[in-house]
Amino acid sequence: MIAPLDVFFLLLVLVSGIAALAARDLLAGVIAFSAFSLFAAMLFASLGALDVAFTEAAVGAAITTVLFVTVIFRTERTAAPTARRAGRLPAAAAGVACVVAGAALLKGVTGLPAVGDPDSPSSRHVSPRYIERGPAETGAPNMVTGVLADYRGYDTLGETVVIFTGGLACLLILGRTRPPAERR
Amino acid sequence: MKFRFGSPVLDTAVRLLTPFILLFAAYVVAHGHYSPGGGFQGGVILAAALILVNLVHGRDVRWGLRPSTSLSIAAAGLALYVGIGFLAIAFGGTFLDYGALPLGLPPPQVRAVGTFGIEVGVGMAVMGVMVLLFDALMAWEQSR
Amino acid sequence: MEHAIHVLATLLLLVGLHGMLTRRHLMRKLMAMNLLQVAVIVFFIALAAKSGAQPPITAVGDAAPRAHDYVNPLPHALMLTAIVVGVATNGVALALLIRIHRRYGTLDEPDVILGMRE
Amino acid sequence: MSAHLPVLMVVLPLAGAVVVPVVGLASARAARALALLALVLAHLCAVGALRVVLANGTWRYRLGGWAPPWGIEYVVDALAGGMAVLVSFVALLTALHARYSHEGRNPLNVATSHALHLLLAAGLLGIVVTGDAFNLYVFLEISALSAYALLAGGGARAEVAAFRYLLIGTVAASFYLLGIGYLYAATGTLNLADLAARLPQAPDAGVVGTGLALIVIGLAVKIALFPLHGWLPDAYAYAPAPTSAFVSSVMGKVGAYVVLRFLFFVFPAGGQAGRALDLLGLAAAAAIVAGSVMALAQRDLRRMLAYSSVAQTGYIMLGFGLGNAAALTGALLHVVNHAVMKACLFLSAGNLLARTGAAGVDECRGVGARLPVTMGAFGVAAVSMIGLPPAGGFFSKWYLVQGALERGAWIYVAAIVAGSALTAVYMFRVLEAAYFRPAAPSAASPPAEAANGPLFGPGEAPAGMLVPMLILALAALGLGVFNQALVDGVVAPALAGVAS
Repeated sequence: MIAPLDVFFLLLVLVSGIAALAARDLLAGVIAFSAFSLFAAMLFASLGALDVAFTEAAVGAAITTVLFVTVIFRTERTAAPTARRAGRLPAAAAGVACVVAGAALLKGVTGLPAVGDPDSPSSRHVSPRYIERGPAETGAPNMVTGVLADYRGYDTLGETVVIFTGGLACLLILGRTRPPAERR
Repeated sequence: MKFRFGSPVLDTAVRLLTPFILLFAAYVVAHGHYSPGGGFQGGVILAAALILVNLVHGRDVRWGLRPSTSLSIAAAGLALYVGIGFLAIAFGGTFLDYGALPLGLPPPQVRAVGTFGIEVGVGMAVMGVMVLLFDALMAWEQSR
Repeated sequence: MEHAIHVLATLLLLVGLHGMLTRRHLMRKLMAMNLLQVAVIVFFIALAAKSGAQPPITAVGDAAPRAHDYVNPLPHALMLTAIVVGVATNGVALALLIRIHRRYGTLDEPDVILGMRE
Repeated sequence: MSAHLPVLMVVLPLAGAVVVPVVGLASARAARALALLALVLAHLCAVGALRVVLANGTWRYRLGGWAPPWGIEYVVDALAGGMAVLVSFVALLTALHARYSHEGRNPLNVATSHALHLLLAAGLLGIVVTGDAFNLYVFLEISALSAYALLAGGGARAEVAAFRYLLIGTVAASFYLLGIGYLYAATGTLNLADLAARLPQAPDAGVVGTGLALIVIGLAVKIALFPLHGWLPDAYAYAPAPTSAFVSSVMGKVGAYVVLRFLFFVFPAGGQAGRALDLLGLAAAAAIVAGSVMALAQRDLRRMLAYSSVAQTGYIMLGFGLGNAAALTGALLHVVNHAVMKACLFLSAGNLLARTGAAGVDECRGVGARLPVTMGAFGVAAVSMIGLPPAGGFFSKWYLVQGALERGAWIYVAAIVAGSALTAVYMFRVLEAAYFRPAAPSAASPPAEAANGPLFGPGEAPAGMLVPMLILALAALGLGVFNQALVDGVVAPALAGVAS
């Protein structure tokens, strides 16, 4: 585990994320957002989370981007604001709020076990069983699969239900005026 | 706005690529035990293949799923998952306790079979919903 | 240095939060929300890391895996779920955006609010 | 099957939600029947589980057969069991309300609405009975996603409100998740019981404190505690009646339940949790007064009810903040009472809108005579909301005042009394318009579609829209009459685990 490489990827994530929010053209923003997801996937891979990297790449960089682009083509590519900016939180106030929140959070961060510490509480309490006995107990050499589909299989059921809920929600929201079954 | 690219290069590339993407998706679902991957990632790739064809050829190709079909596939996948959970109850275990399934194999392998079953379920559900999401977001304009 | 990843993840979270507060286009707000979610995912994945360990897939021929040799798989499994939740949320949000644009002809928040008053 | 009641009460609505949309492709009526059947079964499971728990003590159920903390467990104690009964009861009655059936002419939409209603119920039930912090997050998202979609169903403003709620709700859930991450970093476990055992020995108090703060802030947004309530009024006010009735009555309560779980059962008593509770108490007192004042300022009936929810959430959190036995009893009683009466109020407001087109408080003039049953139910629930005996609302406030007096917290007593007085003013405004003012001749005429034929006079809503509302109104009264039985039978055992 090479820490500098992780930090480098995370900086890329940060920069592309900011670019996604700052881009004038929404489409350019979405492309930057796609890069953001890809860099995040690289970061996860370099931290040893191959499954998460795979998922983030497939979901963030591919599907989510396609969905965003689709919606941009269906709505608008550049915002043409006409309203005055009235009664909204000015950027400076939001900045102050974020700095305060950040200071509070960073105080907590310094107490965390060091990244990569093999003796941190999270590495010593529950997880050793997943590694040392997981493959034998679940029959899955991929320990993440063992945890995901077996030890915590009920979470994964919940996850699948979340996805299904998302699909139904979309159907209801977009289908309120016309039966979607007849669209094709 | 017409959402179609159809140049000969793209057309050929998609024709060539799609079978391999589908094959890869099946591999990802099935091989989740041994390597990164599993039902969710496989389902996403499967959906990506369908979406790719739809993006490039537009919806005049009769190659894709009707929304009612993708909804049914998603529901079937989730039903498979929940069904395995109930099956475990029926054979005396707790909900989703694959170990209770009477398959006559050593315990870890029984669990592996159960895991594989739910991975397939997840793959179907994710594929169905992703295609459904794309169709719903895409088709809105035409349905006016 | 030992907390660099967590500090940067916190920074990413704040960028997302700030973006949600200050961006006026609703789709940018949605992207900012995604930044915030990824920040949480980075936080968890960094918790799972162990120096000198390999990814949590049993090496061929390793009959007795030891906890020190492999990265903690639990946060990975949790974050897979979190990513999936993120996609579903995005899908619903985008569907709402299409409807909002349909009604108000814009996704610029102040304009939408103006439209609501009418 | 009775050995699996804790999981069945969650999985049956889930399974129902899978089947209902597919059935809906063919027949909306069959889909609705199936959805109601699933909710009836879930309610029976919840009642059964509560009875077992009251007789035998806490029930732990290992999902997937794995022992905690490696696997996920469901933990049903008297508190969780009671909440599950409440959630499934309100879920069933609001689904019974016929409004979903009018969801367009499209059978699929009828089915999808019912399926999402089921998913919302399943998500909330899952939150209530789970013994695992991350599993709680997953079910929180299931309930939230289905709520966004259902709330968006009220037309143009509802969609913007739902989008805003989606953004804020997702941030809140992310905060909760990050807080769980901090706790996980400090202890290495996600199981709530295991967390409770290991948190006192956590190496770094700063990490635990940050986790606590993130969890509490996330949940405070979810329950719309006073300064963080901005998303609520629009989201609740424009939704279809069964949705706003269901969401406003139990969704916030389930969030409050999670606060109670964490601050009284997971985190060690006193110390950081104590400071968080003191802060919550102050915010709650502010919520009671501010929410009531804002409710008074509303012209739209349903917005008024939504702001009233902000105030009523304040009563519940105030009870938690006080933390003694009487105050907690009052808070839990108020969870039940408010769920029942707010659901009743939103259903009657929905009926009123559907039958007369009256949305504003001023437009209610003379509707008491035109819609006797609807306004009667509204009146009963309003009386309970104000806190007049014999309705249930009186007793929860009575216990709360008692708890505040025990602590010598006079400001809180003043807030409770002031809140009740303001509630009386804004509720009587409606009742006065309905019963003592003549109907304006130009008032919006009833919509033409008299679908199922009126049962109670010419203007009254069809039975399908009245029955659930009447049951809830009766329940609001019953909760007052049988208040002592409820306290002794369920609330006291539920609080047995709390060291006061």
